[in-house]
Amino acid sequence: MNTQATKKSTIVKWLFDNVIYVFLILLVIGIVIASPDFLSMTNLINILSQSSSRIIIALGIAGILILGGTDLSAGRMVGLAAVVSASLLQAGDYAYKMYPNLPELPLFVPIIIAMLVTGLFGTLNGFIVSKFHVPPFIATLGMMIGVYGITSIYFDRPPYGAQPIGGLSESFTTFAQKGIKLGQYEFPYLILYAIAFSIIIWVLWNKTQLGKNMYAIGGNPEAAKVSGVNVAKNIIIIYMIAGLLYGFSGTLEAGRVGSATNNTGNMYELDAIAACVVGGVSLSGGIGTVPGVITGVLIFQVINYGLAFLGVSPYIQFIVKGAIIIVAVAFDMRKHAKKK
Amino acid sequence: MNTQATKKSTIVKWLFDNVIYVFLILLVIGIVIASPDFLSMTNLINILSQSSSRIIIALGIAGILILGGTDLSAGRMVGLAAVVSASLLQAGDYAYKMYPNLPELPLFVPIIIAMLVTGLFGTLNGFIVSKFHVPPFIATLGMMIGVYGITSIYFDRPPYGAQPIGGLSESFTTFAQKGIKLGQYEFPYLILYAIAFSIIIWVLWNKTQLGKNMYAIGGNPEAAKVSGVNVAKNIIIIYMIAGLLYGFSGTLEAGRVGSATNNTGNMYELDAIAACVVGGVSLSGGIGTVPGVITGVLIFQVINYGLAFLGVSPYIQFIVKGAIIIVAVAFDMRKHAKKK
Amino acid sequence: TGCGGTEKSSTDSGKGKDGDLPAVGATIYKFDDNFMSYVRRAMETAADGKVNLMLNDSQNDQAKQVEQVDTLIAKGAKSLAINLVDPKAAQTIIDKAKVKDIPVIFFNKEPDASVLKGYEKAYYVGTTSSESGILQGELIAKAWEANKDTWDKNGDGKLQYVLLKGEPGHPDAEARTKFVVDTVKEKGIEVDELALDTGMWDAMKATEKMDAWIAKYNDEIEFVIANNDGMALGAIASLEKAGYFSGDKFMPVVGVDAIPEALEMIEKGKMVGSILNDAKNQGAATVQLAANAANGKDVLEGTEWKLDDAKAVRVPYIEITKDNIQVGKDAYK
Amino acid sequence: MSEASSANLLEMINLTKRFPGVIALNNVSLKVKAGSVHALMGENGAGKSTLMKCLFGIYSMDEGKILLDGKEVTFANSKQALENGVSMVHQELNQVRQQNVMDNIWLGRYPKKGIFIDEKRMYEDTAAIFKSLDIHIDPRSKVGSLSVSEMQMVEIAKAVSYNSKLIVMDEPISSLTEKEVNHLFTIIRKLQSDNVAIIYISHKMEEILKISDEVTIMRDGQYIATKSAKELTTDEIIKLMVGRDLSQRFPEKINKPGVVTLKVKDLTAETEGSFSNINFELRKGEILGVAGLVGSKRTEVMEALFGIRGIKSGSIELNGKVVHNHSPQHAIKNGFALVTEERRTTGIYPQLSISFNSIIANLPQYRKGLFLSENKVHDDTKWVIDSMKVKTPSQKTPIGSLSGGNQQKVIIGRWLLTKPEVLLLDEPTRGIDVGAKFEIYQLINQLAAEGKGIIMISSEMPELLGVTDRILVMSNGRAAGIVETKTTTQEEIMRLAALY
Ligand SMILES: Nc1ncnc2c1ncn2[C@@H]1O[C@H](COP(=O)(O)OP(=O)(O)OP(=O)(O)O)[C@@H](O)[C@H]1O
Ligand SMILES: Nc1ncnc2c1ncn2[C@@H]1O[C@H](COP(=O)(O)OP(=O)(O)OP(=O)(O)O)[C@@H](O)[C@H]1O
Ligand SMILES: OC[C@H]1O[C@@H](O)[C@H](O)[C@@H](O)[C@H]1O
Ligand SMILES: [Mg+2]
Ligand SMILES: [Mg+2]
Repeated sequence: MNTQATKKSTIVKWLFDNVIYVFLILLVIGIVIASPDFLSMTNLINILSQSSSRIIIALGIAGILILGGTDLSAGRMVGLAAVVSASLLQAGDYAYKMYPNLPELPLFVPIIIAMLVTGLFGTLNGFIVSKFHVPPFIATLGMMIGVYGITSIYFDRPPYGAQPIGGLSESFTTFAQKGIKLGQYEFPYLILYAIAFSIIIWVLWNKTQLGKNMYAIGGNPEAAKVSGVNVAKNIIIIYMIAGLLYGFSGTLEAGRVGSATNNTGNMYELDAIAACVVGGVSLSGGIGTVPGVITGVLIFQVINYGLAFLGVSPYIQFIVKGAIIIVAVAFDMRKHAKKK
Repeated sequence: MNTQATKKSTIVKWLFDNVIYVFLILLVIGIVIASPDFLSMTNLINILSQSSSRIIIALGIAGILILGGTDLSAGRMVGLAAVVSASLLQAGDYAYKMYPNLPELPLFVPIIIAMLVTGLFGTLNGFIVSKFHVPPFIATLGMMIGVYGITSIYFDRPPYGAQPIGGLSESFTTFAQKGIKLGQYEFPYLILYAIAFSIIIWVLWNKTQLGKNMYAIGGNPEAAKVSGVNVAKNIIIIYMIAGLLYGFSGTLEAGRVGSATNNTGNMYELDAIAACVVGGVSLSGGIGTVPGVITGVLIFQVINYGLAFLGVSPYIQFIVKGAIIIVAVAFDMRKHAKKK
Repeated sequence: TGCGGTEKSSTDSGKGKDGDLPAVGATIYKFDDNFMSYVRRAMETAADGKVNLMLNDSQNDQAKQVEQVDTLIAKGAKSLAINLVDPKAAQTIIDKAKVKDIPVIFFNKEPDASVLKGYEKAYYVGTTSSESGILQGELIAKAWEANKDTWDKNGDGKLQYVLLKGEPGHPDAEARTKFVVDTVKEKGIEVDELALDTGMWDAMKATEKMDAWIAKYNDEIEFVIANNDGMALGAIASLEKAGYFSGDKFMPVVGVDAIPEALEMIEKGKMVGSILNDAKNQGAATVQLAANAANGKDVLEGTEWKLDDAKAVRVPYIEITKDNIQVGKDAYK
Repeated sequence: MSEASSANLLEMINLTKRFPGVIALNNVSLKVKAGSVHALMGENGAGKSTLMKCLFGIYSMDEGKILLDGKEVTFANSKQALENGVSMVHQELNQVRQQNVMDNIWLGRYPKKGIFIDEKRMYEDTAAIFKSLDIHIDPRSKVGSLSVSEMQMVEIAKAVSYNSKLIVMDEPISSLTEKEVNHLFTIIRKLQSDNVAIIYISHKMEEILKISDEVTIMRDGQYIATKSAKELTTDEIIKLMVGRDLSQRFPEKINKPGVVTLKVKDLTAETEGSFSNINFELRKGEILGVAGLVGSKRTEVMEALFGIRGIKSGSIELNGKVVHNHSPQHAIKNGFALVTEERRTTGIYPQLSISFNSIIANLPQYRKGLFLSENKVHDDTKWVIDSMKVKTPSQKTPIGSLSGGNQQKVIIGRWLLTKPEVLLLDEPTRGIDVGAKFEIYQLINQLAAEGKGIIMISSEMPELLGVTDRILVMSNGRAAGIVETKTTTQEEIMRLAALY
């Protein structure tokens, strides 16, 4: 009897510790009950591929949140990267090219350039936060507004002015829209990119000095400082990495949509931060895991996709979505709130 | 010599402690240098009246920030209040009334109803945060999404569907657009409302038990509990007050433009939070003053108005605005950062 | 009655009673866009009992819309009615539809003609962005010529205007801003731009910009041009505050969309005119074409619409002034 | 010993450090010999921690110079200090609670294998250090789950692990019990034999005299004297610290226990593995001590009495009536007050003023209609500052900028303002200097004399013996016995503490 009781309590404890994964499963079960045909390979692939670029952004933001920071500029950086990469890789025969004389570059060039640009702004964020002690909320809010201005200026130029940048070269759209054929299904490359970045970030957070320092700075910056950690340097690097991730994600967005405007990415940071928090990242820093972040994004995406799939009317969708987010986290909080 | 030196250092210290007020003055001086005719009574009145409803929102959010919370739902609540109050006070002869048979109510009725509605949602925010321990970011994000859904459903209805609710009764527009004639100038009522609310909130924060409790909870929630503060109750009340303020502000917004849509107020919270932070409210709670909040809002409004007045091109406005925000706070931070 | 509307729209787009009708997947680029909400209503009305219209709110995010299209296809939509967020993303939508051989009716935001040509089952219903600018320009020119004596306050023969632009980069905002001024100039009127700033389609922002301009230019402003009625209304609120529209203080204001609120203003003489974006017909035509496509019929079957060379059904913009105000009102009947 | 080793390892010469409104250090000098234990003593706020922070690169000094091994150094940050053979145990625990023990120990200098962290080596090295120091803590456990004393041992182990020439220990034993203190002294002796110098800051006289070779005394930010420990007595140190004679360590007892006020019956905690079946009585005017080893759940009993922790069974009676303290609010209303053990986490509001910190538990008393009476707030704050002898420039000063001891005094003052029937004190004199301690004892006495019941947890045996009337000894969550202070001995208490 005793061992049974402990077994039971171990399971309960496990459930509590992993509420958020359990919640994701319950959510899927709920939708399947409402509409059994939700359970299909197509839907799974759709949800995963829709989550991919969001996961990459969320991983960038998550590192900053773990540091105890935040990043409101993420969405606008995605937009900047989308516009820059799209402008550099329009099909040769497209009529409204931003650079009519630019030859068709190899795919990696615009990706790298976009990543460098946003990596630079990310670094700037980190610099302002760590060197001038501007609270991250304000530093990145300023950046969000400023980057939008910069993107708009780049975007709204001769010869064609403020036109969405379309006509992307085939290499670009293939990169973001195609996939590997597996039987009757096409497994999108997008998912592979998300997996690759997840692994890289996981290793970074868990196996490297940078990762440990990140957790330490977020957990107790004073402790990190007196232990000889170069706090400023580490903060800058984490913001820089986030910038690079936004850059890659921005090119994915351009490729996925087949065009880019200065409005691309607007407000993505809000979804990303929310997904991180739902996935167990603490806004006060020091806590967060890669699987948690991924799960957070998936929960959001299952909600979005599921509600649309069920055909819930858009206004009602908002109400249901708001409620689910709160409920998910309320459940998750029970593990902490268990009265001492 | 010695007393001179101390005098100087006292002034320097004063300047450091009040950087943000100094910054506001420098900002104005800067704009006046660029365009001397900026210095006019009309501009002053314009800026103050544009700041008024924002000050009321910011005071609501500031209380929550001082608690150590946040409120992303503020803007959507403003929208809800705007839509509700506008729908209840359309001119009798307006052709597209939402309630064609509703008689023209006395002004205070729609205001009170709007405030009650948002006060209720504010209370709900506080309840979710304090009783279910959902992080304020998530609780109010869920609320932001949900309230938007509710506003949209209320707004987008027969007989006329999703059209701006206009044709407000004269009592309504007078309330928000008119003012007291003082010589050749009209001193808008709006400013009086902002002053009245500032005084009320100042008294609340500084002279009442609720105010002390608010600072205590934000300063150290654990200690507050041990000090016998009913943490949950106080959190709920502060969120409720914020809701009431949003409600009033929402009616002002409707009255100020003479119409309301479900999109009214969108993203106001971001500006309000930013203004609070610029005005010295700490996002980690426990710190903030009413004059600081007002100054924060004024800084934003002077930037917005000033750049438009100078005729800076819109894209450049974004860049300049982003930069000014960062610089303002970087200066303010120097008082803390002066290496110990 | 409040709930009535809600339930209706949810069953319209859900499975409910329309479950057996052919499914048309539709996206609106942004539900809370004033103008598009009229189009949406018109679509709902037109769809009633004919097709199962699955409506989605793309929330002004093209990536979200692309995802919604995936969902709609997964749900078995027989045709798609797409109000693009970003007109250049049409190819991506077509690529997805093509795989399943699903017809696509784009509406309100026009894809490049070459893209439409690339997929035989793709069509467009809507206006031309530039047209609204041109019509607005013509309206301004006409009104100016008729009232030059009083409106040209400084008597220099030139039209000094301020312009409230929509969201920078928005195709409508860009086109209207460019074509309205070009048209006025083409009509031989000299102009001076005193100020141009973005009000982001938003009445409140427009009010605040206008506050600053009135303070700065005061009587120098001779015309207020707004990219949409929302901002025009915002400008009017600011002007009223500054004493305009009472006594003999007047300012000509024009907008685009001809929303009911603006029609009121035109009637009251506070607005010179607006350009009607014909929501009713855009919505109806879109659904008619989409329904035909879903039923495997010729898209125009049983309709009065015609396709032009670009496979587009054109619903014209209409200039609205006090003289033809009834045309505007009828659009909301 | 050779000449070189008796030479000064560290010389801090004429250091001055100013904070807004305060001169924390005024021309202070300190010379520390290699391989010696050098105690640094002074009242709360004398500037001990500040001096050490200047050395360790946390603060930059305004004037003066620092010689290490005869070479002038100024460390711009802690990293440089660590790299130059100086490490430090900080007064305020500086750990990352979300991370595990070994992550904390190697923070700033993780062992690596290529670009990756060598977790295995980290574990082994930690285990080895712990073994050599005889510390029994799993290197993989989360710091947040350790007890305060365990955290302090980890901090000490970390400082030792740098293999520094000089280790600064700023109140390393404030949370340690007798046994652990002896353990620490063994460690210090061992370090000393490796020619490591130790700067040791503490308020505990007996220990200072036992462990140190030399003692430097500071007062009010100024250097007073450096003497060999052999030449010093407790009384002399006190005299140098306070600037006057302090003939006794404990005030004359003036309280007379009367009728029973608090009756605790069979109290058992809600959480399993905490305390169970606690029975005791407290009289009006009595000071009841609570002794026990770390982890004996003394704190949890107090928290339960005060409504912070749930109870499963048992009852609390006050003056013959059963009271239910479901929350601190109820407890305060019922006449209880609690000075908690962890000042930083549950005591102070660091950014807020002394005034705020003084009155916060007593707000209902200041209400005048809807508002709070400014005058009464001001008077009460003044009372706290004066009666507790809080060293502060003004009522408006944020409490966070006071020295630890002064913060503690404000907290005690806060609870005295609530005029409690029963005052619960959990390690009330931790980190407090002798002078202030005396004042606090006096206050406790006085309160008892006024008829209040007082319960005081303490890990300092002399204090318990010097101040209380009876002592409840706890062992492993149970009450092992109650002894009369007058007749008991240290040995008896130790025996009871180890009973279960
Ligand atoms: N960061 C700071 N800002 C302002 N004043 C400070 C700061 N740190 C210390 N002080 C002031 O400097 C003085 C010395 O403080 P310090 O902490 O060095 O004392 P201490 O001797 O270590 O006392 P304790 O025994 O209580 O730890 C005090 O008056 C304190 O208020
Ligand atoms: N459930 C728990 N999880 C983690 N740590 C705990 C738990 N319960 C107790 N502790 C830690 O163990 C320590 C000892 O418990 P407790 O406070 O009851 O003993 P104590 O004898 O009062 O110790 P002290 O003398 O330090 O006050 C506490 O400081 C606490 O941090
Ligand atoms: O994108 C939003 C804008 O869309 C335009 O078509 C419309 O005319 C504007 O009023 C505004 O709603
Ligand atoms: Mg003219
Ligand atoms: Mg100290």
